[in-house]
Amino acid sequence: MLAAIILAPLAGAAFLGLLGKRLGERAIGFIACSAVGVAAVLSFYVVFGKLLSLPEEQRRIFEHLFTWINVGSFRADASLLLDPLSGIYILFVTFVGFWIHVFAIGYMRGDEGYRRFFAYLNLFMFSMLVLVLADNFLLMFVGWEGVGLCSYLLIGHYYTKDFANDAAKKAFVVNRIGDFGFALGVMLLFWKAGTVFYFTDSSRGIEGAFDWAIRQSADPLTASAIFAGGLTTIAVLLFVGATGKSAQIPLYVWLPDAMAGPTPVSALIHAATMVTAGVYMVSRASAIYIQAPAAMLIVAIIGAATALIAATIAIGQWDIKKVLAYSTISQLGYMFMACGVGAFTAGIFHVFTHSFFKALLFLGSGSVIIGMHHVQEMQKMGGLKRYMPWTFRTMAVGWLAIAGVPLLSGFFSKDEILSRSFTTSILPEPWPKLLWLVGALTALLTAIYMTRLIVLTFWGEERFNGQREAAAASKDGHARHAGPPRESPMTMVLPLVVLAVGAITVGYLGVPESLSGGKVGNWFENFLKPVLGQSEAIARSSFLMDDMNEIARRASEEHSTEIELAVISSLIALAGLAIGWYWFRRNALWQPPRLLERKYYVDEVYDAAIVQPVKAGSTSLLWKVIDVGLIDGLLVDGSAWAASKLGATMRYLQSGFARAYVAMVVLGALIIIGYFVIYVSR
Amino acid sequence: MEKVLFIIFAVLAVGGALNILLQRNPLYSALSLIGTLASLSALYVMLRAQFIAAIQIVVYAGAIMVLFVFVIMLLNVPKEQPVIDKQKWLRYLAVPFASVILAEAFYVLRLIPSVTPPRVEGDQAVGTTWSIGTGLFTDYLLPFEVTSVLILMAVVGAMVLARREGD
Amino acid sequence: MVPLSWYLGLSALIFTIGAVGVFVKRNVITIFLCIELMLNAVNLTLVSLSSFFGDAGGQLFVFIVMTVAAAEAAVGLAIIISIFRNRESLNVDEVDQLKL
Amino acid sequence: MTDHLLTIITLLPLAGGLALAVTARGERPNESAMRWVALVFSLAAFGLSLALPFGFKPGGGFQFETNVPWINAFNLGVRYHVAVDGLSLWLVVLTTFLVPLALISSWRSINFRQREFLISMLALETGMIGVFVAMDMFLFYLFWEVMLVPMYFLIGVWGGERRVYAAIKFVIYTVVGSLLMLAGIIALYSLHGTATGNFTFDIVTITRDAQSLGFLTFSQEQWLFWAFAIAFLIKVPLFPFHTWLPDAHVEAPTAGSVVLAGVLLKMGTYGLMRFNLPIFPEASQHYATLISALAVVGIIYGALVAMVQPDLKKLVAYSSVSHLGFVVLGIFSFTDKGMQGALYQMLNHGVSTGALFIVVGMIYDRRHTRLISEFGGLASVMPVYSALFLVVTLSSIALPSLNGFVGEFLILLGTFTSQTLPHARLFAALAASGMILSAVYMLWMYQRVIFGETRNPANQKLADLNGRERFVLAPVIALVFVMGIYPSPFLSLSGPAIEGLRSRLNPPVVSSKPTAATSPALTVKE
Amino acid sequence: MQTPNLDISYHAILPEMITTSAALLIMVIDAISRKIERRVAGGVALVGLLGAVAAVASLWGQTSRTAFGGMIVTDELRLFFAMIFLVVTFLTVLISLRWIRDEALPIGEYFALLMFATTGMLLMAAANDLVMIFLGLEITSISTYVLCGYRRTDLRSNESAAKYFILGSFSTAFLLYGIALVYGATYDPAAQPVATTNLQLIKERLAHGHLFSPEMLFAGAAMMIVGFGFKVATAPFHIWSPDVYEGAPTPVTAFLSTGSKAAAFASFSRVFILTFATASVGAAVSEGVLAQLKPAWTGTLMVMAMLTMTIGNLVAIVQTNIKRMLAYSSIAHAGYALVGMVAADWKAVAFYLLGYVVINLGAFAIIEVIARRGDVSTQIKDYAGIGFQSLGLASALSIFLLGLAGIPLTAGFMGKLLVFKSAWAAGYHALVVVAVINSAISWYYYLRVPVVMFFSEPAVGFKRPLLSRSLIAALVLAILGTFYLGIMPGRVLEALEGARTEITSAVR
Repeated sequence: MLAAIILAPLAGAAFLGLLGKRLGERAIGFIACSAVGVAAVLSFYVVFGKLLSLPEEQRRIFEHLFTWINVGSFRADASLLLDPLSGIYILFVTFVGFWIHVFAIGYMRGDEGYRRFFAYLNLFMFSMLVLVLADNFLLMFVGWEGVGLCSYLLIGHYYTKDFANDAAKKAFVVNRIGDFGFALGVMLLFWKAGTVFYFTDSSRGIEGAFDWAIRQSADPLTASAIFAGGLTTIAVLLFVGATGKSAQIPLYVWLPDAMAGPTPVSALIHAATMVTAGVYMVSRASAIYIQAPAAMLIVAIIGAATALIAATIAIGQWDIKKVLAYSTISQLGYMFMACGVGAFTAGIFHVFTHSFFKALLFLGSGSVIIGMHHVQEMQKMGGLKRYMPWTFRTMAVGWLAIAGVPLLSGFFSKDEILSRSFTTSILPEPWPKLLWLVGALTALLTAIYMTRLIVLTFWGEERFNGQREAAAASKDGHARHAGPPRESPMTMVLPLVVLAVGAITVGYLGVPESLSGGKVGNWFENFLKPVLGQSEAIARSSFLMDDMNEIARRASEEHSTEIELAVISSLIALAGLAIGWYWFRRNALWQPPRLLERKYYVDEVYDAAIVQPVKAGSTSLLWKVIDVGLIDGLLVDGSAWAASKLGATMRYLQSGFARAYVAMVVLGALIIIGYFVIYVSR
Repeated sequence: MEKVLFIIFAVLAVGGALNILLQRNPLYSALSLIGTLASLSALYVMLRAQFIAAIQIVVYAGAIMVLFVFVIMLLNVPKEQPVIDKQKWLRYLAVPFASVILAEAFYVLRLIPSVTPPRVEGDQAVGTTWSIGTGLFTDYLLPFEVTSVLILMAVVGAMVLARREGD
Repeated sequence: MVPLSWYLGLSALIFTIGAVGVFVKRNVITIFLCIELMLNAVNLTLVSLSSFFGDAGGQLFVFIVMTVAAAEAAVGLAIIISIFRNRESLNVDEVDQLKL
Repeated sequence: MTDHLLTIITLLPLAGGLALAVTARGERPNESAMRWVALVFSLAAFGLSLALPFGFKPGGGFQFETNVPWINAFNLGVRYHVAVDGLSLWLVVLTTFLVPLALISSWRSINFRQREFLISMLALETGMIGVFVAMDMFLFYLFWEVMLVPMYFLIGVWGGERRVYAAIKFVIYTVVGSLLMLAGIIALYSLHGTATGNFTFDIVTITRDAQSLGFLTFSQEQWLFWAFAIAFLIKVPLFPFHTWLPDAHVEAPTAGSVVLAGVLLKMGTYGLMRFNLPIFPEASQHYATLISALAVVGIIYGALVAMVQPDLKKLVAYSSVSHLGFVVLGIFSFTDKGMQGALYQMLNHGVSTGALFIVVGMIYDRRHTRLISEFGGLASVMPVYSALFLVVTLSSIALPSLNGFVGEFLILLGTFTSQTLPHARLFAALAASGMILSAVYMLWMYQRVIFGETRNPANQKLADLNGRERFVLAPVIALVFVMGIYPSPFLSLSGPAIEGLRSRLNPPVVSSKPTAATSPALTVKE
Repeated sequence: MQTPNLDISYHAILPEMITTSAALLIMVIDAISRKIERRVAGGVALVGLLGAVAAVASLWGQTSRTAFGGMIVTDELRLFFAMIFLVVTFLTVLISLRWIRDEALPIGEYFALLMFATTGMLLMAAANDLVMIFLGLEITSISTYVLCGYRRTDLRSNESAAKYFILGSFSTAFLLYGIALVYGATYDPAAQPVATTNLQLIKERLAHGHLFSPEMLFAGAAMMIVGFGFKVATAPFHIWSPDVYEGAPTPVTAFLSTGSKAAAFASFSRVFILTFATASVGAAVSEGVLAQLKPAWTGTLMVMAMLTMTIGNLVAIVQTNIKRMLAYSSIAHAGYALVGMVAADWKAVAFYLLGYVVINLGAFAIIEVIARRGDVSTQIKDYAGIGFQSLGLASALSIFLLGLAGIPLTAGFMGKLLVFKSAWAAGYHALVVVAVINSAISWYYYLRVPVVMFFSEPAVGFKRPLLSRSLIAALVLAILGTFYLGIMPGRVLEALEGARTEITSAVR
């Protein structure tokens, strides 16, 4: 059954890729969507029909397909695991994915790579589902790199455009840098734990790494623990992988560039699903992280820093998709911050809500871009709500949701993270407060830049006249015809509406107990309890406080602070909206600081510090000097040259004069006779 | 007495040998060699190797050297030929090389035990024609016969090389 | 009584002179003469050893050597003649076409 | 039949070559018929070799054995001894698999001296199979050297502009190494014979006696280790012995490159596993650090230099340096995982790099240039080609679920968990950075060739792959997936042989369970 | 006076008698018929050689039998080397058959001289007495002096003969002096005869340690090394060979570089390995001086071997004339064979030489064809592009050159393997390593010819040479021999090996 979920999109991809040559766009779209649709339906069935019917502590369904690699003590299976965590993931991945597929039918219409696009999209769904459903790290790595590959292929969809190709390559390579850490982490884990499986499955005779990790004593919160080669090292290395995939400092640089891909790709891969794989992995490995406080601190700090920095950059961007990209990075930072403070459930909850409203925002921006005939710069937009009412309405929902306006989905998840950061006991003071402060600041900035985006796009004067022709000329092949902006077709609007509904409602699945006063059960937390409960419990009863009284005191304190914090964060959100509204309604084309506009020059620094030196060094030093010059020139050709030079010298012994030869014979005879005569008398 | 004779003939032999090197004209060199050969023949007599002494004169000095002289006269190199000496440096090697060889030789010889020749008189003595003849047709039968092959082959070879074109 | 080593020493001296002569002289016939000189030096050694030891073998060997010398002389002079026919010179230094 | 199966497989291609030499005479021989004859012979060898994995009993030691005395005189004790075990089994199949593909891939690209070309290829195949099946040092050396000749002609006659230089360089490099190996073989033979009284070149016997009697002193082991290792490392080629490879690859015709990269390089790593590890275990451990360090340098160096190559084949050649560095690293990890991975990576590299050369050859046939800058935008004109090229590229950069990953990961894992190798973790980490670099250079290359706009007018009317070319790549692509997704059949057959090697190298059985970090085995070899 | 025991055994010298008779017959026919047909002369020579082969074969098994008062001995060394010489001459005759007519040279004398030279070589191998060695050597030398100058009107041929003659007779004087000194050194008044040139007796005296003067023995041994070293062309006495080989007519070069070299090795082995080496093994009585003899000459030969290989190979690299290149190559091969000498394993040397002569003769056969009338095209560049013009010839030449390089499957490899193996077992590891490195160097120039033949454009005006039947026969024989000795050397080696036990037992 689980196999069917992953195989459905694979079948779709294979069918489109190998046999779909003669199919029309309609058929292609239908096949792709139905492949994902089947996966979605199956996902709902297995989660609600099967998983939930099991008793809470047994909610773990293994599906062993075949043994993949089995060498000595190392074993990795192609086997799937459905538990609440992966269940949540497959639900929203297939659901959101399905609607993005639907959206893409309209968005990609007339594209020459239509079939290719959908084949890759389906392939991506397959990889993502493998990533999520894998029951061991190695199979997860298959999905992990698989999604990276699909991301590469889809970013480079417009392969005639160099910037798209560069972005694609950058995405893959930067991800590989992360994967490097991930792979080392897995290896270290195997070295220590002797297994790469998550959980013990006695029917197959395998032991679980997390079961092992829980048995270990926790590492101390020291810098040396990071390099000690223990749990902390494993956790940090795995997190390096997460920074790559989930675009965290310092590896976030690929994600903004990845916007070169078609917008549905950005929505699906670079907002809703793939980029949250890091959060999934960290949550999945919560058993390890919770034993490694130093790693937790790193995760939290990186997450918070990324959230803040990305948010500041987002303010300075003009490209609508770039704003959303930095926004995504920022939100991902939030999620990691949640993981870092031990609030794994909150992190996953934010992943969940974020996938709705960020997908919505991206699709909305896609709709705008289509409506604007492939113009992405917000300077050239404005006043679009008149032309694109549905797009405007749905995007507004997303805007408010991400800004954290109360009662929308973003509010609940973000609030949960902020309050948990504030009250976390896993990190020493002053980190909880500091993290909260950063989170709050980020929330403010989020509200501001999102307001800027909406205002610049939908309100204000219409700045697009006169740009049309130029735009039409420049985006050859995509400008079907120039004209005033217009609303997108039904296939695009419908997903927007669906996602907008989701963005409003899904938050209610995880209303924090403190807010609801226990009247509405936190379904989400309960659902995930079998997976993350243990880690959360450890986080709450942190070893930082072994005093039981302290724990009790903190627990009672939390309730009251949560409400206070919820109020504060609501106010922050509203303040941000207000600031943004008033400022950008008046100064729509306010020039943001150059530093922000140029993204702190990080790309330039990377280029100058790493890319160019490596290229130049490889060319001029390694290749030209060492390879061609030293080894080949000096050693290989040099010895050949020396041999022939020596030969050429020696041949002058052969002067051609018989008398000289005689002299040489005499000389040789002298030496040999002398040697013998001296030898005998020794 | 014997020593005096030895010294006389030795000096003659060595002098003849050196004279070969000192002469420009190969003819004089050849004549000088004949002198050396004769001195050696005298030494052979002193060594009571009468047969060898005889054929030294008859065969060597008589036949072989005559052949040399004959060839020298035949070829009769024109005198006015320019002296071409492309390897002058070789002559500077002469003395060092010679002294080293001699040093080695005398290094070896100084250790030679003294030995007295057996006093056998008459036909049984080693150097007599009888003893050489007996030796040649008993122990040295095969070498002696093989020599004939050698001579025959030399004749053939010399003929092939020396005859004029078109013969 | 002349000791054996005197004869051997004389022989070595003559051999040396012959050997030096081969690479000092330029005329190919003189060179050949020097080679003959060397053979004679060896003959002296053989004869003196033979006489002092009272063994006929050495003198028999000398007999063979003389025959060989004769044969060598015949062929060698033939070679010299054929060279002279082509080159009109007996200088070995001019025979240096083959080298290096 | 099974008694002589290996002999038949080995000699069948040569028989084909002889058949061509004898029959296809005259001024205008039928070239197409000759190609078919060659193909049929090589396919027959492939078909027969498929019987090997099916008839192979894992853990059964040497199988399909033929062992008859050959030269007895002079105490030589040379035997005609051929057999396969877990180490060589798949390499034989790889060889027979690649040669027909190479032949098909150059079906039309060899436009002169067709007959001689085919004969060379077939003779080469015999030589390569022979190296893998020979179980007698004499026989091994024989195939090892004889194989040079057809390769020499392949490069020299049908090669590119600098073919003479490349051919001579290839041969001299190899010969220097292999003659040192000859000295090593002679020495090993003498030492073994003197110690046991049994003068023989038999690899199996010598390995067994080295194990049970330990007739070599440590210093002897060290000398012999290098005598063999240098020959093999040149062939691998390990940095810094690699400079023949780019030249040979660039100048060789496509079929030559395919076989060169696909099989010839494996002979070096195979030799290490066949000779150095089991016969000189102490020396192997003593020098493992050095060789592993060179391997790591090679991985990174090869990748960096590959990155900046302007020539497609050179790029692939340097990538081979990098990939083979992984193999060597895995071998010298002395872990079952590392060595299994190395063995598997040999097969993978054979398939992937063979395929890369085929792919490069296809555009070379069309454009007669290999300069990356000459291409660009092929995706528009050759979509099928681009797709297949992509798979091959991804296989080469070890994308999980494709073949390269399994081998590379096992190597890294083996290295990482090695108990005997000092600095194993550091080596593994540095080697793992090769994963990043391989993505950089391969994707950059792919991007420059395939993506972008079709600016060069010469590229605008290139024909996409024809049926023959698709037919060549189809089995390779299939294998790329099969080996990546379901490697068990491959791994399980070689498992026991690797386990034997491992136990030879790590006499006290150590498990890689968590206690390893404090295990005394870690400090044994410091 | 005792009745002399002449010890005449015609059977023991049957091979030599047959070859001599063939030579005489050729001359008689030549004299009678005024102008001998080349086919007749060649036919007589070939038949004679086959007869000699049969005679050698009939002697097989009668090992260590002496005859003619100990002048000659029938043992494995003699018989095996005799076979080598007969193979050499046989192939040389086949190579020369057509050439001699094309060159319009005297036919009868040529074949007669070849047969005489063969007789000399056979005697060198058979000799058990220094006199016989000297005589055999002189017969071989003098006839080859003539053969080198056989193309009388050609300056190069003249020069070759002159140089060979001057240097050859010069070195003969050294050998002779060495013989005289050894004769004197082994004087033993207690024995009968008191002094001797018989190797068997010398060996016994060395073994008993009753020496007149060890210094004379050593000086004599050193001078014999000079003499033999000259004949086998080892450094520094090799210098005559490139000039002589280049200038001599190609078939003669072939003969010279194989036959006379092998013959010198036969005597060299006989004197040094079978006499001087085994003596010091059995010299229990007088270890003092005699135990030094073997290390002295092996040490010298080791240095000479290294020098020879290195000079030969390095200078060969820079040659442009293929004959000259092969001359240097054959110097190098003498070095490899010396490796076996150093190891005191004459069987390895013999096998090495057998393989070498077969391959080298094959190579020279082709060079002779390509060189055409008057040896005009012997530059390597003359071979440009002939690879595919006459594929068979070029392939055969490539096989021979690779064989010389020592590629497995060819006789060259088996020979090297045996020689290196012996040297290694005898403990000369450094020597083996030097030899191995040299082998690697040699690939460079051997491969150059195939490069020129196959990898470059054909020279304009190259015409496929017409091959005579006899030459094809020679080539086929050489190729078969090359591969037979390389792939199935078992029988030949066993024939050689049979000697081992018998000779060692004879020594004891």
